[in-house]
Amino acid sequence: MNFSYSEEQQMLAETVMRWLAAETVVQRGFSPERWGELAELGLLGLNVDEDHGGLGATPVETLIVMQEFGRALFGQPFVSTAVVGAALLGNIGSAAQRDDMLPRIVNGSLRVALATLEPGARFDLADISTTAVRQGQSYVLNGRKAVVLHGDSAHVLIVCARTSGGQRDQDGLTLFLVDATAAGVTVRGSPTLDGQRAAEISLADVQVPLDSVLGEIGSGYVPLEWAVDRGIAALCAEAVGAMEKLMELTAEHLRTRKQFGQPIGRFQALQHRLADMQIAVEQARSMALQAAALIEHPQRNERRKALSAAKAMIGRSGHFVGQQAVQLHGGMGMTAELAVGNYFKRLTCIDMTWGNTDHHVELYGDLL
Amino acid sequence: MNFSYSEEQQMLAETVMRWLAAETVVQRGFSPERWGELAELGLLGLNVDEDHGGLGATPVETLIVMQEFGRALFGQPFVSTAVVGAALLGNIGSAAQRDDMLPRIVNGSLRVALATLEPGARFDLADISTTAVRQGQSYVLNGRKAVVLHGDSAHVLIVCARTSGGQRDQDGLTLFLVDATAAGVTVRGSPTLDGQRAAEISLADVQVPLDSVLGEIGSGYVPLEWAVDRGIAALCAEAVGAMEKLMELTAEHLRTRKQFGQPIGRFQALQHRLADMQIAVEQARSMALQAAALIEHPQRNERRKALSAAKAMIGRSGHFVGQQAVQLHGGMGMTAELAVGNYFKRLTCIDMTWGNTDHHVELYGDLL
Amino acid sequence: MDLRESPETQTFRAEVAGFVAARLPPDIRAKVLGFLRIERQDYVRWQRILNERGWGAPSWPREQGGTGWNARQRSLFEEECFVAGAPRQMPFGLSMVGPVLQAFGSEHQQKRFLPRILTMEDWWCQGYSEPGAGSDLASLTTRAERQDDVYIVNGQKTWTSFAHWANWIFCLVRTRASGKPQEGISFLLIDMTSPGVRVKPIRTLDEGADVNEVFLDDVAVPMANLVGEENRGWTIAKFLLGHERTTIAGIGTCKRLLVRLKELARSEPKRGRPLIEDPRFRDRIVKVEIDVRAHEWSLMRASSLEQAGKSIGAEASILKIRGSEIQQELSQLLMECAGPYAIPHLPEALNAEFAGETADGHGLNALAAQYLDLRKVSIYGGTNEVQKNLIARALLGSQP
Amino acid sequence: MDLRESPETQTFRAEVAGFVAARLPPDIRAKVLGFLRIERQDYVRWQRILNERGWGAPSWPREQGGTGWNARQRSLFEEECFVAGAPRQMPFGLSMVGPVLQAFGSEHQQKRFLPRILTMEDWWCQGYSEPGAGSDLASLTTRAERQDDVYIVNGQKTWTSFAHWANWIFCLVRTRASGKPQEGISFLLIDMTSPGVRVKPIRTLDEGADVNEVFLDDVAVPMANLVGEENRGWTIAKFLLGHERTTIAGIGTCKRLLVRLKELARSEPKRGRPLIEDPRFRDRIVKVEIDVRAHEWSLMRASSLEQAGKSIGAEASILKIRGSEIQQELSQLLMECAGPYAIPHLPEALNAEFAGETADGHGLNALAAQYLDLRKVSIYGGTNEVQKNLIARALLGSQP
Repeated sequence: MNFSYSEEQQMLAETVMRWLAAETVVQRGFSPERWGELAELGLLGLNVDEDHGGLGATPVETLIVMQEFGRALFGQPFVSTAVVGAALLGNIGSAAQRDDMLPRIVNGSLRVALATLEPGARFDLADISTTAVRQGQSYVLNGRKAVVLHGDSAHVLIVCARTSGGQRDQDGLTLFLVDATAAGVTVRGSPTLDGQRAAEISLADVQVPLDSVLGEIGSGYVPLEWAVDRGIAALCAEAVGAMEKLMELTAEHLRTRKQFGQPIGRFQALQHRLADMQIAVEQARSMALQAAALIEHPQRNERRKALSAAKAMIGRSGHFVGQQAVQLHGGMGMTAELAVGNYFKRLTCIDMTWGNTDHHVELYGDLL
Repeated sequence: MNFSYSEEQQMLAETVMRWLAAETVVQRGFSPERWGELAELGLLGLNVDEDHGGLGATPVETLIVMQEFGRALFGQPFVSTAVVGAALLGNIGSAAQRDDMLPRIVNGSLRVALATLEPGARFDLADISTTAVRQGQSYVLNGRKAVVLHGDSAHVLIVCARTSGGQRDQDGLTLFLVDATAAGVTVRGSPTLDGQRAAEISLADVQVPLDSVLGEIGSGYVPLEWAVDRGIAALCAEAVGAMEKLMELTAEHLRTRKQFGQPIGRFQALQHRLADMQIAVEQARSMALQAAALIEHPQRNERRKALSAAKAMIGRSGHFVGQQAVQLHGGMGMTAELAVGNYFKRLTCIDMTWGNTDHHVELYGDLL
Repeated sequence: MDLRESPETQTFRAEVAGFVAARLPPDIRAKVLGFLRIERQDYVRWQRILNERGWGAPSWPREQGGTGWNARQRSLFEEECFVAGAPRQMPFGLSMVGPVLQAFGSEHQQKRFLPRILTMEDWWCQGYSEPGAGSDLASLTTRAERQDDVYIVNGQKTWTSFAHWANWIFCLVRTRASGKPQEGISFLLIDMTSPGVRVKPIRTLDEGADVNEVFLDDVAVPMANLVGEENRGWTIAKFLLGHERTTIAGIGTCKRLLVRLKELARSEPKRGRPLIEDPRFRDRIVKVEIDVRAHEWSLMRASSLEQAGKSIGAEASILKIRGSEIQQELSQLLMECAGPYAIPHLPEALNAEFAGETADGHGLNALAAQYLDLRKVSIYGGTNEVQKNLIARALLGSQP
Repeated sequence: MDLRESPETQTFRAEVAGFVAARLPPDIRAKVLGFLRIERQDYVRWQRILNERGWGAPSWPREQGGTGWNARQRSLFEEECFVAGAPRQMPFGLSMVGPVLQAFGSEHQQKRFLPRILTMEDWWCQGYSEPGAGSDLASLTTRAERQDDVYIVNGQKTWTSFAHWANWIFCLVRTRASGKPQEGISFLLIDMTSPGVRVKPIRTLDEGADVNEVFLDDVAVPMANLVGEENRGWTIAKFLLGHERTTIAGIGTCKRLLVRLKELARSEPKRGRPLIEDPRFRDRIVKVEIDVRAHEWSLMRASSLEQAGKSIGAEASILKIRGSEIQQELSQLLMECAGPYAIPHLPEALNAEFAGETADGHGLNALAAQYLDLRKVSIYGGTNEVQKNLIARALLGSQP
């Protein structure tokens, strides 16, 4: 095991960093320009194999890129399309699906979004009421999907629907590739707390052809969970980048802000708070690395434990570090003027994406 | 509502304080001398009505006395006999039982202990395997009782046994007054972590007469729970006294101990730790008062919530204050030489008596 | 010591609850309980309803139009109002400049200003904080120079809540540059409509703009608007810091958030059952409810001290710390109730007149914003770090 | 960066586990896993078994009889030994005086002492702390005065672990009174059988007596026992502080306690089901297991830095803090496993030869004592407060 960047990894990190540093205004919502640049940089192909024009990189490269995204509060639908989407297609897509979609993901002309969670289901991937019923040469989908991240800029929705089994059964779920503009699909976009986008999606008698089934009928849960775990690993790395940046901002504030005639960094109570934050960040970093290391573990339980452990810890440290960064910035930390608040918001949203700390503590407990 | 001591209450507190201050060596285990003095001071009659020679005082007087006991690490079986035992007898004892036993509790010649919990039952008052079977004019008891506080200095054991119902049913439990020297009773005493005493008791075909039934057949749970709640209220007050004393010792240490050329109390991180401890103690004090206020509440749920809330909080603050007092005393805090460790031990045992924080959080949750 | 709640207290509580239930306008109540934005006119309307009933100024003496209630009654009143969904009574007139005028103001000042506080004809704001002087009040730099019969005031105030709605501001200003920093400060009342007063909103984390910067450029303030003596403003500032310290506990907000949390945890589902039945979420509710219980009793103890005429020092700091921590914990739990719906956020939906649809379609939209917004309570009113310094000083003495 | 565990590592781990399973004497294993007292001879026996296998000194270079392992291998070795129930290898010779002699000792000193460390023919203890100089080492007052060819040493050391079993002590002593406090310190090896050495046990919270006071009254120490140069002992002290810093993480203890906790939570009942199925207790186990995972990876990262020849500063402080906090949390959970049986406590039952019966009849008697005893880990080796100072300094610079 080796924790130093290789030369290529160092170059990748620096490329992303330089590119992000050139960005002058934080983008809110989807930006076609940024997306085009992501494609040009080749980053959209990070999780696509070389046969389909991608880089076929390891999870470590995604970790490196996501950390930089976290530091820069980069808010484009990279995880949805280039991590979760690309991995899921690459893993269980048919040859035709892969040949059709993966190159378009790499060149930036196709964006996908994961439409899985449902209203009232909280974070439970198996709590699915949306139905898919076979009718001749097509399936007819009906249901509602909640908080589909970047759902309103996606061309294709990966919809999880029930083809058999009872509500909350893991068996009987099937994944479908659904054109976002198909008849019966209603996408209601909304801004998110952290300046990104999400959508509520309703499916009313949506007809999809048989070849839109992704993977096997009735066996969608296992690959879906695997793909979400990849998304979680990416978010963990992003969170570490965001926390790193918060530490730098906060340390700088403590060095320069004066009160009672001295830099507030001279107050030992604040020094120790900063130390507590640093401890939390370092634990989070260790867990993001562990997530990247075990995301490809052949045993599901080993992977799931590592990923739930990482997400649980990162949720906890994200809240703590975000809260304390605001606190140590005093009133200024409460303003939209400083970046501190934006990092805090992003960390809050990361905790609430694909299961918060409580949720993952519970999942881990089931495997204890 | 009024939180200042009345003149009588002030006198009571001072009497107890002066008496305890006269004690030069901390007693380990039961001390007949101390017990005699308790009787002389009238304290054993605090929870006995005036008709039976007691003071018939309110729960506030018990709180006042217990706080002083906590400050002095007084470890005699006061709670078992003069709080829980006296209250239970006074509440559900027959006229004959009260006339016989209460005056002897007051004059110091009778000690009782509550033999309820069983091995493997943790803190569950209803998880009772001990059986009592009617045979003619007597009951025959069989079973084991765990961690009977001060069980080896008690003359009479209040034994909770099952006369009907299944294990862990609240219905079907009956309380018996059992002579500790009766045939078939084996009392195996042991020291406790905090220098007090507890006993493992086994009952093998113990015959008791019908008039040894305390309260109604099959309805022992409700009064038992009520009596334990009185014990909990007393322990909460004792814990507050112990924490108060730890605060004084720790503040004094911070004022006088020098390191790096100055009193360590000048270090802001330690100041804030001390402040955190003080906050915890004040929350605990509020809860001890609430416990005393609501212990006689006519609605069971209101009483139970207040008592479980108090015990849960006092468990948590006891650990925190004890741990931090040791930490702030540094290596010296780890030695048996200083009193700090003894207070820490007592607070640890209080948490583990009649349900720790987890247990009472659970009980509270059932009533939420 | 007598720990029984008196029958009078129970009657009082019922009387307040009955009044609020009957007279609180439903539209205001809906905004408050839904964490929506409350408008200037909502505050004024409710204040006037209370004032008609004689409850406009819970902490003032009867002869000034107040209630004459003791500290315990005031907490109960606050609690009942908050839990029922009433907006808070703005403290800047009632609890700050009002008591200052009663203690230090001229008869003329009292007559002119106090009645208009009760009716909210004047909306006051507080000009204390300055950029660069957060918790360190004595280092303020806004200066007032005497010119004939007016002060000419120059400087900048910040974190001024509701300055955009206010027509009056009370300011600490420096009237003498020499000597100890505390000694050259004066307490001035400034008409916000005076030329040279400019208000600039500060956009906060939750997209709100309740706080402002206030710029004072050559603002002419009549000498008659000086409260107390020139250069003795520090005394007034200290008086205010020691005044009504139990309100700092925020018990009303704690109780309201707790009630709302339990409602929401009963209505939000998890695996087809109410979220409150999830053992780990229930435990977190239990723990914070226990914290609220302890906090409430700590407040009663402090109120009892205040009632007995004793000053509370470290006790008030503890109330501030616990109150803010509890509010923050509650707001996090409320946000977590929303599950994935904590993420979408339409700031415009915080306005009651918003006609569109939020992502979840019901009241979860405001919860994450509320979580962010409540981070402020451990910062303002003396940061929790400053409060801990005070608690430690009480335990160790000032020079340990 | 390559996060895959190499096959060599897996082989290594299996090899260690196999050896320990085969060679660790069952009686020792039973004591360790039962939290019973371990005797001097137990430590020596196990050290000799390891040494025979060539594993007596995991951190020493091969040419000195060590293993030449890298930091990662050393952690794995520690972990496997600890989880399997081996006693720890005493650090005073292996990790303290040994490396000091290798770096600063004369050839004579090396030849004389190093082999006897491997076989534990000598039992070393550490004479650093003094009464009144806890974390502030530079203020030590034990003095050594040259008289002909010996030093005459006078003073008192404290918190000396296992001094009652040791025949040698290495001491920091003051050899010059003037100048900066750090500059007049020397590093001396003292034979504990010398006249004037007196050991007095310190009874600790858990009724144990592993630590001692060591009194030095006119103890004559040959000049040959000075290590390095006179008055340059501070350099050695700093060398030791920066040496093998990853062992401070206590990963072996963390893992062992976690394994034991899960075993116990599976065997102790609650309402007729294993305690581990209680959702709130299970959650607490999960949280601490997650903490252990993060701690383990932090250790691997630090080991990787050490392996690359980089010095670790704040990283080591973080390892110390997390390691001690995790051990303390685990010990509290273990105690809570015992339920009411945490209360009775027979100290004499901590001796393996105890023939009586404990209250519960099986292994719960030691748990509360263990909880108390582990409070020390956040105090010794530089208190956690001192570690936080160091972390903050790394972030803010020494003069923020």
